[in-house]
Amino acid sequence: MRREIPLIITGVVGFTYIIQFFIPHWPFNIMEHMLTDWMLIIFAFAIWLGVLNLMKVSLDRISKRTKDWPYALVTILGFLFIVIAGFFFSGGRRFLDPGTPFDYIYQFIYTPLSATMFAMLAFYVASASYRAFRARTKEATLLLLAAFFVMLGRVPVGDAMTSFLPESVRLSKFADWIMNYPQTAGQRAIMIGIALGIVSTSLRLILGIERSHLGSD
Amino acid sequence: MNDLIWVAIKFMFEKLLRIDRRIIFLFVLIALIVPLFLNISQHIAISPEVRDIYDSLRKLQPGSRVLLAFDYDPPSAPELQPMAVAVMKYCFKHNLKVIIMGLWPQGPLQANLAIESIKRDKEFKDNPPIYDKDYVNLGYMTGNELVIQGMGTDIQRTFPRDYLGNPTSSLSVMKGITNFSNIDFIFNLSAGYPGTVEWVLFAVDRFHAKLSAGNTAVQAPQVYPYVHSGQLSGLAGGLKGAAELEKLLGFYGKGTKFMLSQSFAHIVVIFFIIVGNVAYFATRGKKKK
Amino acid sequence: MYPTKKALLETSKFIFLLLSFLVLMNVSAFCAVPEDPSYGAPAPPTDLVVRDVPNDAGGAIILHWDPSVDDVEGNDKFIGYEILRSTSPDSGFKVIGTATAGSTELTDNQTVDGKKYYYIVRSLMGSSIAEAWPVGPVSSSQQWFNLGRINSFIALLILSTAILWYIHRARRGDTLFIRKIAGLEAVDEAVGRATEMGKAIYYIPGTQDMDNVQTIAGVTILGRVAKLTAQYETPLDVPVSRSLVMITAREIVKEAYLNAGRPDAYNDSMVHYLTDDQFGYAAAIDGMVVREKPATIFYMGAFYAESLILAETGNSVGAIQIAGTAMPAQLPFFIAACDYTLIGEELFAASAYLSKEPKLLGSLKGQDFGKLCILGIIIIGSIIQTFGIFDFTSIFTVQ
Amino acid sequence: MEFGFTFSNTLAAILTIGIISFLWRDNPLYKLCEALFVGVSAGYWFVSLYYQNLLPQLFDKLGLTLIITPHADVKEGALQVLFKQGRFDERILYIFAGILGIMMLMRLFPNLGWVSRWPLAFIVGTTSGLYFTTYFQSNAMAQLKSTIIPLNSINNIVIVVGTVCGLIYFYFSKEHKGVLGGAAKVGTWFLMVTFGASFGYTVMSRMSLLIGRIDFIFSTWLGLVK
Repeated sequence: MRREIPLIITGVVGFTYIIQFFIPHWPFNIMEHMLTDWMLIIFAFAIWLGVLNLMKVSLDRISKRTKDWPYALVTILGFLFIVIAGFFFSGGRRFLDPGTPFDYIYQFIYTPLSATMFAMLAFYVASASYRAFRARTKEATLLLLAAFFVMLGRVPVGDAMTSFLPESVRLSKFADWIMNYPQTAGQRAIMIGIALGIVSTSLRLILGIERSHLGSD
Repeated sequence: MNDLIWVAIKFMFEKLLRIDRRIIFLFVLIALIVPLFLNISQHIAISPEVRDIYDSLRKLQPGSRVLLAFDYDPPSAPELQPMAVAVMKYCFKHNLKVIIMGLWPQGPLQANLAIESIKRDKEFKDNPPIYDKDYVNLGYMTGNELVIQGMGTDIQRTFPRDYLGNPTSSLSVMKGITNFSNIDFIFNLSAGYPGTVEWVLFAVDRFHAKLSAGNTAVQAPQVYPYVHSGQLSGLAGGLKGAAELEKLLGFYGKGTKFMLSQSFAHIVVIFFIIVGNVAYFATRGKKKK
Repeated sequence: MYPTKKALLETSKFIFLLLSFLVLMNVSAFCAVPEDPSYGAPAPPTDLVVRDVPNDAGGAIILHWDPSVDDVEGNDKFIGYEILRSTSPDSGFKVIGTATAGSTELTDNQTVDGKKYYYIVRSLMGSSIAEAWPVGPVSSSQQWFNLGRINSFIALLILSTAILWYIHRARRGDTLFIRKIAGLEAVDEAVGRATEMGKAIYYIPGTQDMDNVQTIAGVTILGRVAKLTAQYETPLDVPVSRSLVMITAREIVKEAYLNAGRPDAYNDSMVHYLTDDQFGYAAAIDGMVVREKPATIFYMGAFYAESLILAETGNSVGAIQIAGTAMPAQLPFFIAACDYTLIGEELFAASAYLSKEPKLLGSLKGQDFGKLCILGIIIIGSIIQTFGIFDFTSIFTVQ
Repeated sequence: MEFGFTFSNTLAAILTIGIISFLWRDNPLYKLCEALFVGVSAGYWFVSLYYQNLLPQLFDKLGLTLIITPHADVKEGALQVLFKQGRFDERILYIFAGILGIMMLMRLFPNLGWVSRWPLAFIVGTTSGLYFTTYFQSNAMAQLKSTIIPLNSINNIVIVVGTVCGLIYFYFSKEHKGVLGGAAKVGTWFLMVTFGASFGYTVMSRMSLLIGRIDFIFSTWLGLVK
């Protein structure tokens, strides 16, 4: 029973979605909406699990006084800080309005941290280019060449370097061509392949052929 | 003697290959900071995909309704914010009504930042955009692509209230708008999921809306097949796309300003790729010998 | 000073315009007869066609008209169209929507199924209007099948049948050939190396939730890796960014250790949650990698921008890295910074190849059948299009 | 957003520099920023998901919000409709979503853990059903359609040949030998050009992001660049 009921749920819900795609008639049209809302609700519950786990891991670190335990305390305090500000001092559901404490934390703590994390990628890109991008094989050489032309073609410098050529064959035009033709073709092969892969995985899940995600009894 | 030179070169390159990556980081940092203080004008070539956006915008009559979908958060703002500002300025200047919404919770906040900056702009000081006359902000809605699907049937039911809590039906900009068939143009600013792909799949493929998009450069390559198939009419990719839009629409801003740093950065990366490969082949060639 | 000839001409032209405008306003108020377009009332739109929106859940009627002759580019006075609706052909028309100049279509989705409606579309130019005759009656209804999607329906039916048939064959014991996948051959070797070095293996199942098929494929491959680590007694660490993934991954690792006969070696802390946030997650793993220097790192699943941070840091501590993702934007980094990379669909093929499970092998063969069909269609279709025999592409229109 | 050397901007700048300092090496400031980031981001999503998801989708629809506090913005939920007007409102079905959500939390009790498979199964079913059709339609059918083009120009031939050969690379049923091997080889070339182009675009994107942070430090915070 512990496995059968989940399999039935997956099958019924999956089929409902497929049916509504082809049959627009009531009641399938409203079921899709409702089931999607339900999924979002379950997701919202699931974050509790994650948060509780994070708290448990951090508290463990503190109680066992492992190396760097004070940082675990910072994590907990940071969490409590924004949660308390969000729930009790930011006007309830208008919590994202400009001027609330939640918005302040968002703008001056969360944003710089997350944006800088993202921006760090610029350094890693440069370093990866240097250390990992080698023309070892014909394929790698092609990857490098394409990257080279696109990178130069997408900044004004590329055109300045090829300014002796007629306008229509300058680097920026060549980069545009790579994007529009060979790149589009390769991208398309990937997209079609992925789409077929998704169809077959979904089919297996819905029919209960694939059940590894449910684990064992 | 010859061998000695080889050994020396090999030693040098091997040293170079094991170069501390912090030196690379430093080069990148310098390449980005220095140009901010320089003032060199660059010629920006216009790509056909960006011209498509411009052509679509130019065809719109005054009073047309433009939907701006803000599907990004602050980390992607450097690329997308300049596009948002340029398109909004064009709309306000040509009296196009702007409807703002977001599938990312932070999107409508970015829209507010863009409007704030437009209000500070000299060009709009005398004639600042007015809420509910020139634009409305419907805010964020959960549900990802299902929000788009809902809008295809009824926008006002999908967004019952605007960002400020006013009923959508009471807004003058929203008058007569039921679904995408009353929207003349959609411009989607996207940094991932949900974003341009979902807008294409739902708004264009299912409801035949007219859609252009501004994307982060990371996402742009995946979207090109849709431009080519005609599902998407126009695409601006990354900072270059932003600079092109600024040039075509006639509002120079951060997109153009940052292009110089961008150029320097690309040159640094290309330089490192070349050096890395030269060093790699030099040391490998020696090994073979 | 007296007026020049030109000024006189301009003034008289203005007065003439004003007069004719006033006259036309009066005339158009009584009957909407199209008049000289440059001066007065606009021409009405023509050939209004109204019908139920096909293939929908009802509640909507679509209107289509030919634009007014005044609706041309450059005519700034032409504002657009107003759409009026009534339940009677003679009276009670109310404006239900507007459309800007240049548009020829509007969907009225405020209808009650089965009720009869009449529509009028009128042009607006300056302050004058011109109406076309009412058209109707028409009513909306909901349909039992979306005929616009019959092509997808048939294609999906064929594809699904092929997949199921191959799965059936695989279960019956038929050998189904699958070519070697380079990245996968390296899995055993990578686990072996970690064992020799006495260091840990990290397994990163991506940053997306269990609703992502790539995550599911990633977690399937984790089962195989966990089986190997159980046999070799190599420490395994699986940091995850979603609670659901944590639950699933724990189940799978536990089962693998059980099957390998080492349930004692398993404990829940092998799979642990860090944070839902993409970069918070990347930063935390970064720290772990730098501090603990694992021997082998697997990245299997759906990744976004964090891919590069992870792969580069892993590379810098000299770990063997094997990646697999179907995220096109992240593939270049994995290809560049990892030792082996499963490209796109190879990730899905990998779980089949590793487990040799009939269901996975069968569906891979089914997908291959789909690819073969698509290849054939593209080649034949392109030839047909080249010689312009007929519009072959119309068969594949999506709605 | 503020301009200039204010407290808030200084705070943001310190956090920015703290993260960047990791480039030099792992250090206490970075660890502090990292730990803070993990906590704050978990909290950010926790609060956001409650207000933007749980509250409007579940509590408002059922009417639980009104039971706890009277709220002007919230209309009657399904419970009020049921008990006050005695009418069945389909939103009452959302109670199942709540139950599934709570079942998810049963994971916290080891011997009730199996209960959480129900909501998990629900989520897997929903996404499988949704993806099964949408992906096929838009990424297989629509792309197939736009690849069927007359072979009357170099560009069109590039598109068709590239797509066909790329697909052959992803064909797993035959060893890549002979003509098939040749085509698969050409396919990998196209894929590599695609990845190279992707890489170029990504470099562009990442650099732009860093420019954004540097601009924050030098223009917004320090006011050195106009």
